[in-house]
Amino acid sequence: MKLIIAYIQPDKLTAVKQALYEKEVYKMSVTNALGCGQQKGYHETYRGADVEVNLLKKVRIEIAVNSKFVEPTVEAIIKGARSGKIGDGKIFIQSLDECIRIRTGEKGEDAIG
Amino acid sequence: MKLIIAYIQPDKLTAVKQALYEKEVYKMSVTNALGCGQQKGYHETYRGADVEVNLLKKVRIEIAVNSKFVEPTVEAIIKGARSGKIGDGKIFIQSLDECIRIRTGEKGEDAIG
Amino acid sequence: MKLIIAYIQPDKLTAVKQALYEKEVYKMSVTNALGCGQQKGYHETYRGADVEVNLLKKVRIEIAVNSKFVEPTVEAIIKGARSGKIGDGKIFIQSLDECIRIRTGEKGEDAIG
Amino acid sequence: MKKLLLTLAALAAVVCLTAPVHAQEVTADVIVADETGYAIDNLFLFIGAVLVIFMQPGFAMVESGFNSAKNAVNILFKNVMDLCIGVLLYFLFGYGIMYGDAILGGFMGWGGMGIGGIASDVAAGSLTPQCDFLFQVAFAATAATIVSGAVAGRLKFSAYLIYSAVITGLVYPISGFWQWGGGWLNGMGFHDFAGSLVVHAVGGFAGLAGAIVLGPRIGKFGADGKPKAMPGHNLPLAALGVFILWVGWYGFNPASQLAIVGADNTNAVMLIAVNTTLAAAAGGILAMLTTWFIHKKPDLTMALNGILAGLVGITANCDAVTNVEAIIIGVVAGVLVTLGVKLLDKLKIDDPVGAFPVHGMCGVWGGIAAWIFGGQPMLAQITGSVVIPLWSFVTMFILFSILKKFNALRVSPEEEIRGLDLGEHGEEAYSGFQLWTTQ
Amino acid sequence: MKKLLLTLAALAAVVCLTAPVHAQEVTADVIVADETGYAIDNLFLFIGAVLVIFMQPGFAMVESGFNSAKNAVNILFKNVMDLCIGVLLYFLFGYGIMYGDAILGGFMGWGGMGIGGIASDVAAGSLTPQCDFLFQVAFAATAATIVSGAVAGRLKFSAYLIYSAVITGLVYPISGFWQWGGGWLNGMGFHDFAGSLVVHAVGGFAGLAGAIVLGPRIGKFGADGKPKAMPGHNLPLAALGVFILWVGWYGFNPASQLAIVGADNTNAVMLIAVNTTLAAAAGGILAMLTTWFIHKKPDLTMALNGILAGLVGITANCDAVTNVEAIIIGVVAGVLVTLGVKLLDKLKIDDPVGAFPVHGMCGVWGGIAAWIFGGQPMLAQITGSVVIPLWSFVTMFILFSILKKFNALRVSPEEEIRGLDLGEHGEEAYSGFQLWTTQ
Amino acid sequence: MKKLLLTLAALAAVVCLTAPVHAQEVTADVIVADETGYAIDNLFLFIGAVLVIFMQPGFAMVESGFNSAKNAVNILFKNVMDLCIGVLLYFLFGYGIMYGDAILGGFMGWGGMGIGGIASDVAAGSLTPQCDFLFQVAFAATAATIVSGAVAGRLKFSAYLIYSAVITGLVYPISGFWQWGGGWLNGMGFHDFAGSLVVHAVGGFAGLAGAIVLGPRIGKFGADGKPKAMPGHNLPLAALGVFILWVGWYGFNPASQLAIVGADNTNAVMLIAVNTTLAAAAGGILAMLTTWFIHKKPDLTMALNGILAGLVGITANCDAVTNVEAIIIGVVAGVLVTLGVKLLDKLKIDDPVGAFPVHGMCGVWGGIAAWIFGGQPMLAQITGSVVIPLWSFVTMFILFSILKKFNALRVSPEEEIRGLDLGEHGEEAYSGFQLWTTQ
Ligand SMILES: Nc1ncnc2c1ncn2[C@@H]1O[C@H](COP(=O)(O)OP(=O)(O)O)[C@@H](O)[C@H]1O
Ligand SMILES: Nc1ncnc2c1ncn2[C@@H]1O[C@H](COP(=O)(O)OP(=O)(O)O)[C@@H](O)[C@H]1O
Ligand SMILES: Nc1ncnc2c1ncn2[C@@H]1O[C@H](COP(=O)(O)OP(=O)(O)O)[C@@H](O)[C@H]1O
Repeated sequence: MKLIIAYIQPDKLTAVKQALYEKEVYKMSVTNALGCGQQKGYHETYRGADVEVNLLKKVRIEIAVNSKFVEPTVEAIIKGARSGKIGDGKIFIQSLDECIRIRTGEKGEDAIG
Repeated sequence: MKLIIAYIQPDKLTAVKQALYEKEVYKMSVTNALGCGQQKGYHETYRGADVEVNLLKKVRIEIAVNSKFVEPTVEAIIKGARSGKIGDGKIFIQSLDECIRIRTGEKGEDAIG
Repeated sequence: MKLIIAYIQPDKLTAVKQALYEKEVYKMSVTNALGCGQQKGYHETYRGADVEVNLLKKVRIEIAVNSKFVEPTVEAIIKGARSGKIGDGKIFIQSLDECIRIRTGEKGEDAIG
Repeated sequence: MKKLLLTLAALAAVVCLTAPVHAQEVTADVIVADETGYAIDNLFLFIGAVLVIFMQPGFAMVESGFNSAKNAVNILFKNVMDLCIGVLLYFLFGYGIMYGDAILGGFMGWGGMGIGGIASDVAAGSLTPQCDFLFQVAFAATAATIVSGAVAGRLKFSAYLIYSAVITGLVYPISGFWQWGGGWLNGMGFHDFAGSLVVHAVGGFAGLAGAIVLGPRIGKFGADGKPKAMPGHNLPLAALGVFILWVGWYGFNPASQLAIVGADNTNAVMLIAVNTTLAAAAGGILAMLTTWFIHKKPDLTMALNGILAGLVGITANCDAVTNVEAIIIGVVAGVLVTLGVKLLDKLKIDDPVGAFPVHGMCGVWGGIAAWIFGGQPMLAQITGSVVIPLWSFVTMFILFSILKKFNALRVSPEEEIRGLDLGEHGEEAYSGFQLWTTQ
Repeated sequence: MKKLLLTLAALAAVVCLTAPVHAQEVTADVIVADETGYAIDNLFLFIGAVLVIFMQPGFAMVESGFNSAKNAVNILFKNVMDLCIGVLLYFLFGYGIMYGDAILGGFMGWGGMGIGGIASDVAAGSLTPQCDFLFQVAFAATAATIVSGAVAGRLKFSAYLIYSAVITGLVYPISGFWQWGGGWLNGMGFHDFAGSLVVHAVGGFAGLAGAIVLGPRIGKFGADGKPKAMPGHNLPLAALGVFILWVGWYGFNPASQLAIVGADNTNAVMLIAVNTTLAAAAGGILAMLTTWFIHKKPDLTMALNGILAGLVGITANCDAVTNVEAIIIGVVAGVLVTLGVKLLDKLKIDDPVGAFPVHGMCGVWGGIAAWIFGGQPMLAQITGSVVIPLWSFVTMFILFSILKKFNALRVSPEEEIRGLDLGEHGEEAYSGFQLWTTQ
Repeated sequence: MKKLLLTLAALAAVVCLTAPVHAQEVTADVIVADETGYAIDNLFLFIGAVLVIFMQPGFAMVESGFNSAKNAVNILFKNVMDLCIGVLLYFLFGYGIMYGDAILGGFMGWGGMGIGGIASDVAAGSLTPQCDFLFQVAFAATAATIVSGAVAGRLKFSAYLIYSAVITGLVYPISGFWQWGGGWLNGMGFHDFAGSLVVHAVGGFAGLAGAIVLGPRIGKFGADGKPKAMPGHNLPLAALGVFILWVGWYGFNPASQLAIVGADNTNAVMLIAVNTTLAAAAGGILAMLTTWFIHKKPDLTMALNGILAGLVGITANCDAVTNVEAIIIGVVAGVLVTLGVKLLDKLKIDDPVGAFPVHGMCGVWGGIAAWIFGGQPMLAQITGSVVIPLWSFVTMFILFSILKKFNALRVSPEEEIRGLDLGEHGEEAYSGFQLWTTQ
């Protein structure tokens, strides 16, 4: 089992969800995040003074999947999130030791989906 | 050492905290999250138009524990969070390579508690 | 590759970012979190009634790094975040199996920076 | 577009068949005696009415600001609807009951439905019935809206609609008749200038009844019985609300002189306005100091309550006291409200916005102060300050108990925890904002 | 400091060279006929003007509250600027067009730039030109500001500035001249007391034109054509806005009597005020009930729209109907607005705040109701209720289409998704708050 | 309940022992000369006072909206308290100093504590002392509340209470006496119609003194000395505040005519109202354009400041200029305020809401404009426009420096970073909302 973490542009979330659904990945958790990456941030002015925004708004998606789903999940995320511009984001994959469904107590691969 | 991630219903947080305290797990970190799972979401209307809410409000708990605490922690979470209804949530367990207490520089099992 | 998670005091974020920049760690993701730890929380009053605040505001930083960067990153975080007072926070280190840059599809160590 | 016009036509047809149940004619063939004075005094009351109606958003902002975000839509909606329902019910029944001729042995009045039953001359100090109604309905809506704060976070929306109809259509007008309609309290010599009792205590004690029958919100009192704070979600809104109420009070009190033409009236109006200002200021300062002293930190929400307390306290007697006495009345009200909040916590009664300490307790204080400082007859003041609150408390206790009996009073615990906004209205107050779903 | 003073001096120099293009003299050497009545009536209109200007924040709060947080700065800014631009443009051209002597065969009026062109006597019922201007400019700004809600979330800021200038400087004054300036509609006997048509329908239909030319916001209609809800981000603000509008309407309608001295005027003003109140209340209740019935849950935003609908509906006829008829007019308006919102959804027109159902449809309803209940001539009422909306719709459709042609109308899809606040102003409405960036 | 009554009784007892320090009698046995005119003029001033008091929430909303969420409770509380304290201190000392007989060689006045010292006739244009006080205290509170914005985010709450007492009880009344109390500036022929200098510049320069003595907020200026933006947390509130201030200004300026009866007065009031409107609009537009030009994006907060700048600029001279001149004055003010904000950034003075550019600089501009356009004597205008700001700046600089000396001025850096709301009040403005704790 793997835990996939993806940081994407906020406005791509709908597209990513759509792409995941097509690959039959229905479960995920989403949080707001601020990201600092190659996309250097930008300068704004507020009342004539400078605002340096270098933490940009991103969305963090966390998906636990069975091993055979890793490939399609990653593909789906890329498909939904890629625009080719800096700031598209990253995907991180970690191994997951155990997964438990609170409602039933099921464990492991059965619990994930 | 393990890192336990749990997604639970927001209104169960107090009960989960209570159950963890009873098992002498005092440390945790909590974030807001939106979840998409078996609980399919619901439809609302706003001014007569449809709102499809399929990202539901969840709470994400992250707890780093020593190996011997994994069992009790999971039990406590289940005890506090289970209602038997769809949407109760999931627990994910990952291995944790290292833990450092910033204040003292302590490392490993000593730093966790 | 490693995934470093750090919980720090919110007002230390700027200092930590600064310290990381000095070590040439430019990429990171930040979320708001509530933390429960040794710092026991505090009591406030609102309209004469008690408010027990035991989930304190923290900032969660997530940084994916190549193995040789683990040491400097941890040092930088400690340098920026340590005040010596309870509540300074924790650093957790996990192994990271894979990292993918969405924009280019690059993988592994190349994708991280 | 066609469909729209069809709908329009259909509706118009239905409407035309509905015969007016009650017709008013604005006859102007009276000989003009003092048209100028008439214009001024009616204008004055009109301005007063507008200011009192402006108090409605004041209450709405205070009450929603002092409660949690998950119930904000519900409270706002209740505040909007008690005004709408209040206007119609007071038009249909309330006004006739409050200002009609005595019936049922002087228990209440009756002057017919609508506004037509009462006539007016053209002279300074004389009000057109329409203007009089406008001013009075604004007061009725004030009494009604006080309660929504005390029962916030758990009362069903439909129960509140029923409550609103009963208080503005029946309960408020009846005790109002006793005093302002020329009933027995007025006969006794009871003096309640602008309604510390008639308006505020009626609302405050109705709120107390509601809070008691409902019981506290889940989580308000710990397992050990200790009160837990459930902080308001938007204090800027609450502060705005209090400022608006302060401003609106310049309609509430000064315009209750009912005329400004004539040096006596002019002078009285201005004295009243200044006394109102002084009491508000004193109430705010004292509530701040009292809380600061007890809890070591100055608490904005208590200071805001203190201002309102001062305003309620001066309402019954603002025409009869000196400036310095007004300050003293405000000082007492500011202390009183702070102690009142603590008292309710002791008694395990959950009144989320302090509606009872502010409007109930300080309303009574206003009536008593009219005796102490205002030189009004002791017996009458005490009678009025006991009977009116009692009337409101008892009738509302019965109403809420009946609703409880039929399980129509309180939302389910699940809904309460999730918030009434989603449960009752399927709507969030702050869509898109990230709220801590639990703390 | 020195630099500052230099700048100041430089500016002053520039300014002094600019000769006043149009001078007003407030001559007071007229023989005082009825100074008291003059004072009262002007005071009355002044108060009315202030209340109508107070409607501006009402609109701003409703419109920003009913839209998403990412566009809040943009909507607020538009609301602020349509007032500022409206004041100047109406001063320069609008007032002269609307209240000058007929030119172009009665198509419009012209009385010169600024206020100077129109004189006044000192007598009850006579207004100083300055006071008259103040009252009229407040109305012009109201018509203008209605549109910002309908085009929210996608219209460019600069396009809105152009629109504001055109409507307050040209379009509104021309149709205003037809009716209130003594033009042909007035000659026909068309009765629009305070502007259901002249003000609200002009705004509402201009909004409709804007919404149609712009097309819906991204995401408003699903791939299947089903309307999707895009919930407002701050309903407390929206509710506050509606309360403020209700209060402001006491300037809009009663002060449109234009005088309060004289028993007839006094009585009329008060009848108008009560009718306004009753219609608002009835509109709110009916919109709530209708939505409750259709969607099984009472919806705050529709109830708020219902209140506004009742207010708009009564505006044309509030002087000519009885209290009970006012209630009926409100009832119809409350139902109408609910159906109107659904109608737009059916027609795939995206009007985020319901500006067209409220101001457009109920504006027309107000004109028709003046015939049905107010006993005004049918032909004139129907003509006015068709021609004025048409005038506004067509001219504004053309304006928006031209802007579209030049690609100056709508922001880019990227900017729309990210929000106009960052795109157009580089500013966030709620800096520091965590917003769900997507839902 | 028993406990409550006991408390009540005890308090009442205490209160009864407190003899009124100062008694007022509202004697009405003067022969009624012109009761109608008396009523109208007092009503007019009363309305003016209510509108000016309504400016308080305007300031509170602007200032809290323009600052960060973590300090919102603190700013609101300061705004609430400067009104409460201002009312009492101005009652006790300020009014007597400002409108009493000259003492100390004309340095200040003294008419006794409270309101009693000044009598009135019953006639048009004559005000009851109570009404006069109400109007004046509203102005005093305005001067006081301006400062809270300039010192936001770092000034201790207790220091602010002290400041409030000193300015409303002493500093403002003294310079006020020089001009409006009949002192030497008035004698010189200095013309400051409604208080560009007497009120706004006093507040603005006091704010400047505070900002200088306090030093900038942590993080306002980077290591390189470059100013960093610290964006306001709630621009809808700020916009609402500015709209409210605009509305309140219709009390501030027109009512400063002090009478409306008499054609001259009526005409003057209306001219003033229109001039006020035009200057506000022009200020808003110009500030928008200037910022747009300099920073390439239209900035809402600067446009809002521009409106206020126009309003402040026209305040001294609104009775003496034509409509077109009013526009020019607004235009200059709108540019001035934009440059002023940049100037402060250059000088490394941190004034979070632009209180000095708006009220200080444009206040001075108003005084100068009364010479340039209003035909007032140059020498007197320059003297007044220099002396009053200086008086306020110097006295307040001393006061803030003394507080600093005793370490009673500024909160600790830790508290500043965490926010004054938690540090000083243990209360959050937006409990339950998730705020980015750092950016
Ligand atoms: N090494 C990293 N550790 C943690 N988060 C990262 C890392 N690299 C990128 N991110 C996240 O991904 C987002 C996009 O990365 P960025 O470098 O801007 O885009 P791109 O990969 O297209 O060059 C960042 O804003 C940040 O949230
Ligand atoms: N595979 C997964 N990856 C990430 N988050 C998940 C996953 N499965 C469930 N979750 C989280 O757990 C929550 C509850 O899951 P759900 O399937 O609705 O409940 P249940 O497990 O009781 O059927 C989801 O809303 C989501 O936040
Ligand atoms: N075992 C843990 N699991 C998850 N989060 C933790 C753990 N220990 C600490 N934290 C996070 O770190 C923060 C600081 O920890 P705390 O114990 O208060 O400080 P210190 O390490 O200085 O004693 C906590 O508020 C919490 O967010």
